[in-house]
Amino acid sequence: MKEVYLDYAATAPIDLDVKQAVDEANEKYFGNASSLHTIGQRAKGQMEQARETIARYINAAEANEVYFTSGGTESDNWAIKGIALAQMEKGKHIITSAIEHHAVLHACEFMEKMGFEVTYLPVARDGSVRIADLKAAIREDTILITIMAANNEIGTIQPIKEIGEIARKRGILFHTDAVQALGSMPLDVQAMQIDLMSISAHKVYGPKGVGAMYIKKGTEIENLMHGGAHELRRRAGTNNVPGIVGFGKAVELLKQNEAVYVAHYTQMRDYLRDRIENELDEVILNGHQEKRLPNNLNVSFAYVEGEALLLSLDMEGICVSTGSACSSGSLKPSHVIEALGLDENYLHGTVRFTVGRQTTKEDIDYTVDRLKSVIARLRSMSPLYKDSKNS
Amino acid sequence: MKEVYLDYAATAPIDLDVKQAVDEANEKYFGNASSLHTIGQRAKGQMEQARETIARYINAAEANEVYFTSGGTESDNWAIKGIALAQMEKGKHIITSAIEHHAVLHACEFMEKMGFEVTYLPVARDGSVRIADLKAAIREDTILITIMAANNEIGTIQPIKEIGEIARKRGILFHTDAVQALGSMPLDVQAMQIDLMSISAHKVYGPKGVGAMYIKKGTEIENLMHGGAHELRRRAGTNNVPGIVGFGKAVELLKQNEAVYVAHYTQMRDYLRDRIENELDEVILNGHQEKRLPNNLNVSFAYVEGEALLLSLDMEGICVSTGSACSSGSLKPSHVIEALGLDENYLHGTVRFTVGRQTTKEDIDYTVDRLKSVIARLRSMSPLYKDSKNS
Amino acid sequence: MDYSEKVIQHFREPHNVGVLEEANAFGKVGSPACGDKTEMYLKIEDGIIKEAKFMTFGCAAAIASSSVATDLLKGMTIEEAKALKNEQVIKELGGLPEAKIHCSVMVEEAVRAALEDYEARQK
Amino acid sequence: MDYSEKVIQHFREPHNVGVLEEANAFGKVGSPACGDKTEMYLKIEDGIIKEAKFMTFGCAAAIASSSVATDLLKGMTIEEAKALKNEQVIKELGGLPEAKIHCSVMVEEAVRAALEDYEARQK
Ligand SMILES: Cc1ncc(COP(=O)(O)O)c(C=O)c1O
Ligand SMILES: Cc1ncc(COP(=O)(O)O)c(C=O)c1O
Repeated sequence: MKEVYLDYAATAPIDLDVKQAVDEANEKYFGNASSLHTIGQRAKGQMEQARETIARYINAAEANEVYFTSGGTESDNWAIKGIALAQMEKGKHIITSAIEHHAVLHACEFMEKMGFEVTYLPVARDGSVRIADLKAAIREDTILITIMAANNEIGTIQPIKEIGEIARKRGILFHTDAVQALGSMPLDVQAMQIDLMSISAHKVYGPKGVGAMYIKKGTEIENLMHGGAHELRRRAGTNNVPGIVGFGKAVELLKQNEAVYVAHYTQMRDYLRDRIENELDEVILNGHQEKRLPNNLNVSFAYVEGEALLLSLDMEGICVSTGSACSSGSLKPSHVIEALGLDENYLHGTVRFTVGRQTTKEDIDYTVDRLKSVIARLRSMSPLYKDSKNS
Repeated sequence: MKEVYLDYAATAPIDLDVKQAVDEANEKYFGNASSLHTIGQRAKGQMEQARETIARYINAAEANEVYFTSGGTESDNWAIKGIALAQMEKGKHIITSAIEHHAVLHACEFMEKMGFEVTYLPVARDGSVRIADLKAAIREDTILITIMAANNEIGTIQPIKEIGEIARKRGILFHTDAVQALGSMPLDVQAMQIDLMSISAHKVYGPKGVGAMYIKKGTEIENLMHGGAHELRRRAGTNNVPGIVGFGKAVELLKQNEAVYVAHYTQMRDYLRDRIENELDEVILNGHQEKRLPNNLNVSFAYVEGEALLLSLDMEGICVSTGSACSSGSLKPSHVIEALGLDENYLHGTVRFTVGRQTTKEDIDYTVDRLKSVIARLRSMSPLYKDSKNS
Repeated sequence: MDYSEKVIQHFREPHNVGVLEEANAFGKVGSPACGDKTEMYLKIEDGIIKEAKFMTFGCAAAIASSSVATDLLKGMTIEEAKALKNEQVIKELGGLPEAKIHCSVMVEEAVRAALEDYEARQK
Repeated sequence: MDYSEKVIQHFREPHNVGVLEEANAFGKVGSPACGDKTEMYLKIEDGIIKEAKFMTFGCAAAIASSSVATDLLKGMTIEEAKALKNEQVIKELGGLPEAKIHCSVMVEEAVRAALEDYEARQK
């Protein structure tokens, strides 16, 4: 059966050049980067090159501002817990948004249990954080603002440059979860006045199990991983050098080809959007329609349930996600969809399509064709649809 | 130049069969194991097979008692912080040993900052924890005993079965750091009455950046990684499925060939030990001479400094470590060596040789030959050696 | 989702979908806000369920449960139908994931609502 | 270790190793317990250092620093030798890692101890 993967935001397959770099590292640079001998130092050299590549790509002032982690979740946890614990003398208030990834939200909730206070900013119907809300939420004891660069479900890009400016002016640290943004929009930690930024390799066709955090020089932060003296004593654990090398390669590819990738994502996504808008009725496009990730299309289909839709598409070989890929398995709409204030008939029928480098126009055509019959079938058994037609 | 790697305890190169399994997973099982669609569920299936393999190997009662992490350091941090936070109503006292890995020690020190009390048990000259010391240290408010299965520097195996029995009897949770023990000695979490156990793939010829923790069913533990609902809601973060599959394969190889591996390690290690003992004078073998890891030889050479020795051997293509591979770069003897109470002339001249699957008799012969001239050269410029000969 | 083959089959090709115009028993449970809603249509003659149909908005488990329940209902006496429990639906489906048990409960409730409707009409 | 080529060279083949029997200035610093110890032997004639040798127990940086320092000392006046600072040794070595600066300090101190020994002998 034909297989169409439209869930690139959940995870992307490893790029072949990246895979080759990982393979080479496994063979030639298998040493422990903390070892003083040649085999260790060779591994370290490769790791430092990857650090340099990533630092330049995000315009860090120094390579040593990039710390490798095991992924976006670890980076988010580290940023929030590490800053909270290191800065608690100054205050115990954190500002975030209602539509952050669970890695941010649940880390914030954990800090609430530890005696911190957290403000969860609401969002506009298009998913944007309002600057006025942010300004109003800032208090004397606010130590951290953590707002994602772009949302993983609905694709909305937040005004992080403005947020960074406000935070810096008020002497508050600013963390942004850029896990979904990386590779799809420009990220410049200096211009955007970002103090901490989370990224993850597997979302940019790199290996799984590797991420990084940018930490502006001079930022005091408690460790999340205590142990050996790795990563300038800030993140313990034997370095995953092959993974790190792969992450470096993935970012190098972004540096070289990002415009091409983004143009392709946009073209595919827009084609999918246009066909859905033209050929299906009673659909809503979620998220901001201009300030959004180029690869993301989030659609609510009235009168049908998302998981049924997902499984029906899956039976046709089409892989998408509903709600959040990370919190699926629960019946409730995701916290992101809930925050948008959708009409109840649309609330549970949300599907996220995310296109990628391998997506073709044929994939989209196939998807829309099947989507139409799947929606028709599910609506034909939906009492909500029937009632809407009768009234 | 000839290269002889004798630092397998720092990290091992990935096994070729493991690499193939990882490659296959990258190709066929790249999906996000949390995704509901077929590509996600396929990845999940592979992950669950790996979990099953590992669970059986350590004799867990259920596969779901094995949780995947990013490595030994994360597992250790999780065990200590997670248990401390979840069990603090019962008490705030933790018992560990003076020669644990830094991942355990520094996590314990962090918990001290958070208001917990930690007892660091001393060790005998052979590196063993004394059961009497442990018993004497147990208090009403002791909630956790964390003692490593085998030491990474000196190879000494701890009496974990006895410790597990004592802990269970007293209603105290028992965590063991088995990162070095895995693949070199039998581990049976039920027979040893272990509640939590840390392991790491890269020490057993698996991929880097993957580890696991065994958590006995019903054990209350706070999360270290908050976020998505992965790993039964206990460890957030997109699963590193290819890495996990590789870990599973590495453990499968252990299951099949462990006896062969161990016999080879022992033979190589004993041959190295015998030649050093016979052909070099003023050397001390550290650690317990019977209850020790089969692949580890830790030697102190009088009158010479370990780093100079390491670099000199490295110039001959021989890779070893001094002190702890993870804390190298500092001049002080490692905390492990310090805890042994060595004579000062030996204190700084410690080298750890760890043999592996690729080690040959020729490697050992080459190593001993070079070692002899390196030691002679360094001693010839050492004022300590001169004084010892003059007195 | 860890759905059984049977659930997938019934989800893929559910039996008895639709509005039963000649129904003399009708029950509905759930709401769009909850994320699932079922309507149950029964035609009862001489104390026997002759025909059963459903309309369901919900996940695969909800649809499959409705399909299986309507199959089971056909030919049952009112007393038997009253005694229909969600466990029987689950068994017939070859099991349901923990998180989906409530879908079978919804269907059980819809059947009960339809039978109550029938009894109310008889008075 | 991020050692410079020069450090590695001097470590591999250090200059001026050994005990200088005819030394008239001797200094020693460090101890086995500290992990490094240096002995400095100088032969001074007419206020000029004619010969310099060392014995060092320590890491590569300590040995290389000793080697370079003894090279530098040869031909120096006592005043020049007194003014010899570890920074000069580091510069000559093409740099030292942060954590290894203290090794060059130890060598500076050993030189100073030797010069003090020389002056004490002159009294
Ligand atoms: C916005 C966002 N933040 C954080 C994460 C977590 O990253 P990872 O799965 O690499 O831990 C994800 C992806 O799952 C994400 O989309
Ligand atoms: C005994 C022991 N515990 C923990 C660790 C940490 O494991 P990892 O490097 O995989 O984080 C190591 C290895 O470095 C070890 O030898």
